[in-house]
Amino acid sequence: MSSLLRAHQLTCIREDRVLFDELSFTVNAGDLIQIEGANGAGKTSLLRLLAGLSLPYEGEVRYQEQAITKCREDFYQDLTFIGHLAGVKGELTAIENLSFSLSLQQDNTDNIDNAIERVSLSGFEDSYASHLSAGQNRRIALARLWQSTSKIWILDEPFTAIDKAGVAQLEQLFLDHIAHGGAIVFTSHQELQIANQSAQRINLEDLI
Amino acid sequence: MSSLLRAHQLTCIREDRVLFDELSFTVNAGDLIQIEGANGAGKTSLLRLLAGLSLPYEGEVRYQEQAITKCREDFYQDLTFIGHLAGVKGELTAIENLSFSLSLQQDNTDNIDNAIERVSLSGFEDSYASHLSAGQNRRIALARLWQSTSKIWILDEPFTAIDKAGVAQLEQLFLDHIAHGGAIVFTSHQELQIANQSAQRINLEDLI
Amino acid sequence: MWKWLHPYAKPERSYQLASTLLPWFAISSIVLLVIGAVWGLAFAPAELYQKEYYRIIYIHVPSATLSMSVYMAMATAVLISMVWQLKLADAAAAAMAPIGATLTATALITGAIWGAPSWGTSWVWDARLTSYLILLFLYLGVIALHNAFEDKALASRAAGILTLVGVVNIPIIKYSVEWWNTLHQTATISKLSAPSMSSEMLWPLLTNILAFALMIGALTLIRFKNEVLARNAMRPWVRELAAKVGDK
Amino acid sequence: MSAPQSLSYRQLFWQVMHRDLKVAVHNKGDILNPLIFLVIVITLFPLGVGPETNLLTRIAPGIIWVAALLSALLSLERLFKNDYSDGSLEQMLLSPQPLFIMVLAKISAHWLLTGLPIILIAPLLALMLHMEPLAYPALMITLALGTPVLSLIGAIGVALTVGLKKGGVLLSLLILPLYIPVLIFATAAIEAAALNMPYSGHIAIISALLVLALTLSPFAVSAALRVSTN
Amino acid sequence: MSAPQSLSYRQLFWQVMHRDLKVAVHNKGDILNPLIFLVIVITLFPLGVGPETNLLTRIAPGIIWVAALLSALLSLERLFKNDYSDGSLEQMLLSPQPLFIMVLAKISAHWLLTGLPIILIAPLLALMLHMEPLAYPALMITLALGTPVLSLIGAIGVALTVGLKKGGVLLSLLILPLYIPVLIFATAAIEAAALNMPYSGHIAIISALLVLALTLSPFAVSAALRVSTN
Amino acid sequence: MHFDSFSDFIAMGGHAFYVWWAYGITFTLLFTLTVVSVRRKKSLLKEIAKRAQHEDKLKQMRKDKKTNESKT
Ligand code: HEM
Ligand SMILES: Nc1ncnc2c1ncn2[C@@H]1O[C@H](COP(=O)(O)OP(=O)(O)OP(=O)(O)O)[C@@H](O)[C@H]1O
Ligand SMILES: Nc1ncnc2c1ncn2[C@@H]1O[C@H](COP(=O)(O)OP(=O)(O)OP(=O)(O)O)[C@@H](O)[C@H]1O
Ligand SMILES: [Mg+2]
Ligand SMILES: [Mg+2]
Repeated sequence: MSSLLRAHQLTCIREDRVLFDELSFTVNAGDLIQIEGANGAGKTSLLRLLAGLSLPYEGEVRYQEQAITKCREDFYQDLTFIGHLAGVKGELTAIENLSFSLSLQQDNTDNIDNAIERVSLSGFEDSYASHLSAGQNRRIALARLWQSTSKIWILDEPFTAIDKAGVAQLEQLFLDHIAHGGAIVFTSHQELQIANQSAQRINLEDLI
Repeated sequence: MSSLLRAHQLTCIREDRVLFDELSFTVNAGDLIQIEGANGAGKTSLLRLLAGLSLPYEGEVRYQEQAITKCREDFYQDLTFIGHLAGVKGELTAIENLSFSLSLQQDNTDNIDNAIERVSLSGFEDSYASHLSAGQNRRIALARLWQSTSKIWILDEPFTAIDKAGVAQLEQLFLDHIAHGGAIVFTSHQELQIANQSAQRINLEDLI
Repeated sequence: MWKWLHPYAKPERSYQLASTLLPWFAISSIVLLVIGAVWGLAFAPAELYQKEYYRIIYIHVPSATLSMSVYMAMATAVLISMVWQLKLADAAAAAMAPIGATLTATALITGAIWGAPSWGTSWVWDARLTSYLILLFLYLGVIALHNAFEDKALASRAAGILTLVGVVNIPIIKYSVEWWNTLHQTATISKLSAPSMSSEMLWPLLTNILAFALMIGALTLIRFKNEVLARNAMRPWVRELAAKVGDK
Repeated sequence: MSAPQSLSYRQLFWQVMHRDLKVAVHNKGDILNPLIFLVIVITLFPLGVGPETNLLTRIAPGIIWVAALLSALLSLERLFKNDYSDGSLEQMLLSPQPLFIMVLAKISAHWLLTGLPIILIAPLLALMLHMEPLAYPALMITLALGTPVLSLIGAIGVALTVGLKKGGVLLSLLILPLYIPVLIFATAAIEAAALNMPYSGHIAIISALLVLALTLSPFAVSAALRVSTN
Repeated sequence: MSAPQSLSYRQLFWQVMHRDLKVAVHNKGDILNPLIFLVIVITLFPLGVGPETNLLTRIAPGIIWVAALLSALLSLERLFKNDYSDGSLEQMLLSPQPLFIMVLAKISAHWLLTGLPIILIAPLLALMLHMEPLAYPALMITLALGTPVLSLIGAIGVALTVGLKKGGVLLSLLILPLYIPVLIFATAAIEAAALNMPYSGHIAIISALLVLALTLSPFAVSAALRVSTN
Repeated sequence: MHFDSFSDFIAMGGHAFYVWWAYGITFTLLFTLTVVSVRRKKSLLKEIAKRAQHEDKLKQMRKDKKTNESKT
């Protein structure tokens, strides 16, 4: 079986500081990969490289053995990325935000109510996002994952601002996703259950 | 001994939803109070009320038995508040950011290098904040705490984006602060060591 | 002042007071409006220099004069709310802004229509007209600010600051006629408002001014009640009222 | 080669545009404010240059067009800035859907919210400035053809500056020079019309500019966005 | 009653102003851009109105002042917006130091970055528009007294709208009406000067406006900031 | 009565256009404002009722959730 996503000798340099050098790894179906490292180690930089949002100093990222710059459309069909910024518009309601981002991603837009319920936002569907708390905003962004049809998930600190019950639910979702042949690359500074059980770890500090 | 800060029958209503009703509690020197509650329970709203950044629907907050609206200057002399937003300017260097916020707060501006070292930003003093990572930005804001001369600290999710080593250091700082007669009111969704040992908890969901 | 106001400072009481006052204002203003309109349109004599179109005066002058009074009333309400922390004064100020804006627009439009036959142009950039246009902008600014904030209490405080800053403009509007070389307007005004204005014309004009004032009162009461409801949506008495409507 | 598309291009276009309009409607002011800005600017000029009718008649086309230009400029900043700072621009860049269609939809929404109202209120402004009645049709036609060009060209500048903190004034530096041809031909057309001379040549040039902008701008904007979010 | 102050008011003022200037220097463009905007707007007018010298001489004072006004307006948005969205405004509100001094310092920095350059470049612009040479001193004096008023009054509008998403255009609705008196008296003074008539009366009124704005605005702005960050 | 006949009155000495437009617009504007203000009360109360129900629903849901949790 060919790999889903492959980092090929990635080098990232920011402000003359080498964050990682010739980093290579493979993401296969069923993988749960946690990128580790202290603050400023380069986790966010790596994830943005993987998603094609920025270009590496050297090396390339490959989707199904093809450079992602060459097959943007196919790759993005199969990718869900959630970064430090939630991408939630304060002027739209929770449900409007969700259905717009789903249709951008060509994900499943049926049964949105279910996703809303999963992230415990029932009762807030029609509240404007600017009227919701930090964690509730984050939940609107995460609700996408429940409807996602893409295999590769790249998530930068998905658990920020989420309460304990929410974290547990998300962890369960992660397990389901990899069990169904998906792959997840994520970062987190929190102690997680799943990380201990099933995650591979890539520690950026060990690399240089 | 009189209390440092007292919440007197605070009622908070947002969008016609009562978040808490006639909530009263006292913050004394040496207290470490964790506000708990799920996403959207009203933690941030409560902390902003306590800091005088917004006004309660009913009730009042008292500093040394005086309404804070009547003694703003004295109260703010004795308060350090760090919210969801870090208050760090991307166009200034780490050290410029820190020294400005310290002088605003009339805190100790000697020995700033020490504070920078405490938050592991040595080597990044002269980097512009916009060139630092999410966690490093947050650390610039937190560095203030090491120089703070104020008794009351109000911190909204101070551990967001901070790595594990950083969290441990902060916890130690909290213990030192309350041991020296300070008081801390904070929120966090993470499992903490100190919370189990020495914190009082106020759970917003049990209140209604 | 404070003691006299206080009993009505409770939202529910003042809501009821407004409800009892409203019919008196409404009925008297409707009666006077009808009388004033018929008197002005059909019975007042013709004017010497201008033809029948001078009859526009009976709506132009009341709306023009009163629109500025409404602004001052609004500013007073804001001041009361700031000095005595009286939230109801905020509701009153919020209620008045759209009324003032409508009157200003009315005066502008009727003036423009009047100008067409009497000056041969409906708009000139002279002192009074321009500064009056500024008044409309000020009103629109206050209304926009009221609408921009979700929280009514905050909206009132923000709009209140703007209202007070805008008061500086009122004397400028009043006296700009003298500061700035004006064209047609002053001549026309002095012609009509000089003592030479016959009492047969003056009385219907005064009637109309009174009628407009009463109408403004009635409208303010209606809108004031709405504002009180919106600002006290949490109170049980409002909830009861709402439940009645919800059932229907 | 690409996977089956669940959304046709047209649907995508409508969806993005609809969203932007919805955001604008929620910020109620967004719809009225460009208009009000225009009215205020138009009011400032007679105050600044004096109220003489002849003078105003002379400069009316220029003033209206410069004001339209500035109004477009002011409102343009919003076009991508908010999307950038809340992260939804990132999400659009990561969508498998073609970016230039989304960009075109956003620009169309911007024009509906700023260009169209200008056209609708233009006769009133012209009246206030005592513009020559003969020139009204020319004013309307040039505005109808020219304001979309303003939105389309402006979007390129906004896309280039969206990642920078500077925004506003750098933007004007980038795009005002590009606006100049539109301004020149539009006012020339109106002045010709006021003298009862033919002006179809000018109109043809503006139309050409519109077609050019319509075909090139969405691609330029897409490329610029990928660069400035890097 | 208050605790011993480690910073005198003057130090606080300098520190806040220094910070704002440093931020502007880092965004290099911030210093040049208002100027360039002004130059471009001034260039647009001859293009829109036509190049006749007499006509330009007539409308020059009005155009320069309207452009100065719009340039102030455009740059004003920055005044508190960035501080608001990165949370440093919150920190200022929570400082034991008097807010109105910080506000005054920020407004002064804004004026140094936008008002002062306008004054310095004004003679050049006047030359470009063939302004009457007699009127130059009046132009300079009115700009020197008037531009601080623009910054001071504008700050009130910005402070009121800083918490709102709408920003830009609502701002213009709020403060342009308040700018009109400055515009009227300034251009009237310049026109009087061009006719070699006395204009000290107008200057006196502008000075009065300046004093009024200087005393009231910092407090109005402080109050507005507390409201809009609520 | 100043006018000789009703049609004279309507004609307003040849200036009917101006007079009737002015009166017409004025009273239309004022009437609209009145209607909008009066109607606002009803829609406001409806809104408040809706929100009250919404709040009850939320409370109910939270209660349900709690009882569920305590069961498990
Ligand atoms: C758009 C056009 C016009 C505007 C904005 C306008 C505005 C005003 C204002 C604001 C006032 C009230 C002044 C005060 O209370 O101090 C007023 C009064 C008056 N206007 Fe007009 N006006 C306009 C056109 C006209 C025309 C065309 C006429 C008649 C030829 C006219 C005749 C009068 C008269 C007679 C008064 C009462 C004067 C007095 O007692 O002070 N107006 N107008
Ligand atoms: N600006 C606002 N306008 C109206 N309602 C708001 C606003 N901000 C928050 N709310 C409401 O107040 C509730 C509490 O918000 P708050 O931010 O205090 O929650 P929180 O406990 O801090 O949550 P989190 O853990 O997600 O940070 C939210 O559920 C939301 O409905
Ligand atoms: N925009 C930028 N320009 C220049 N350098 C940058 C920029 N952003 C980040 N860096 C540098 O890259 C390093 C890694 O940043 P990155 O955001 O990838 O860290 P991270 O591992 O995600 O940290 P955190 O845990 O704090 O989120 C930082 O130390 C910083 O020096
Ligand atoms: Mg990161
Ligand atoms: Mg919170």
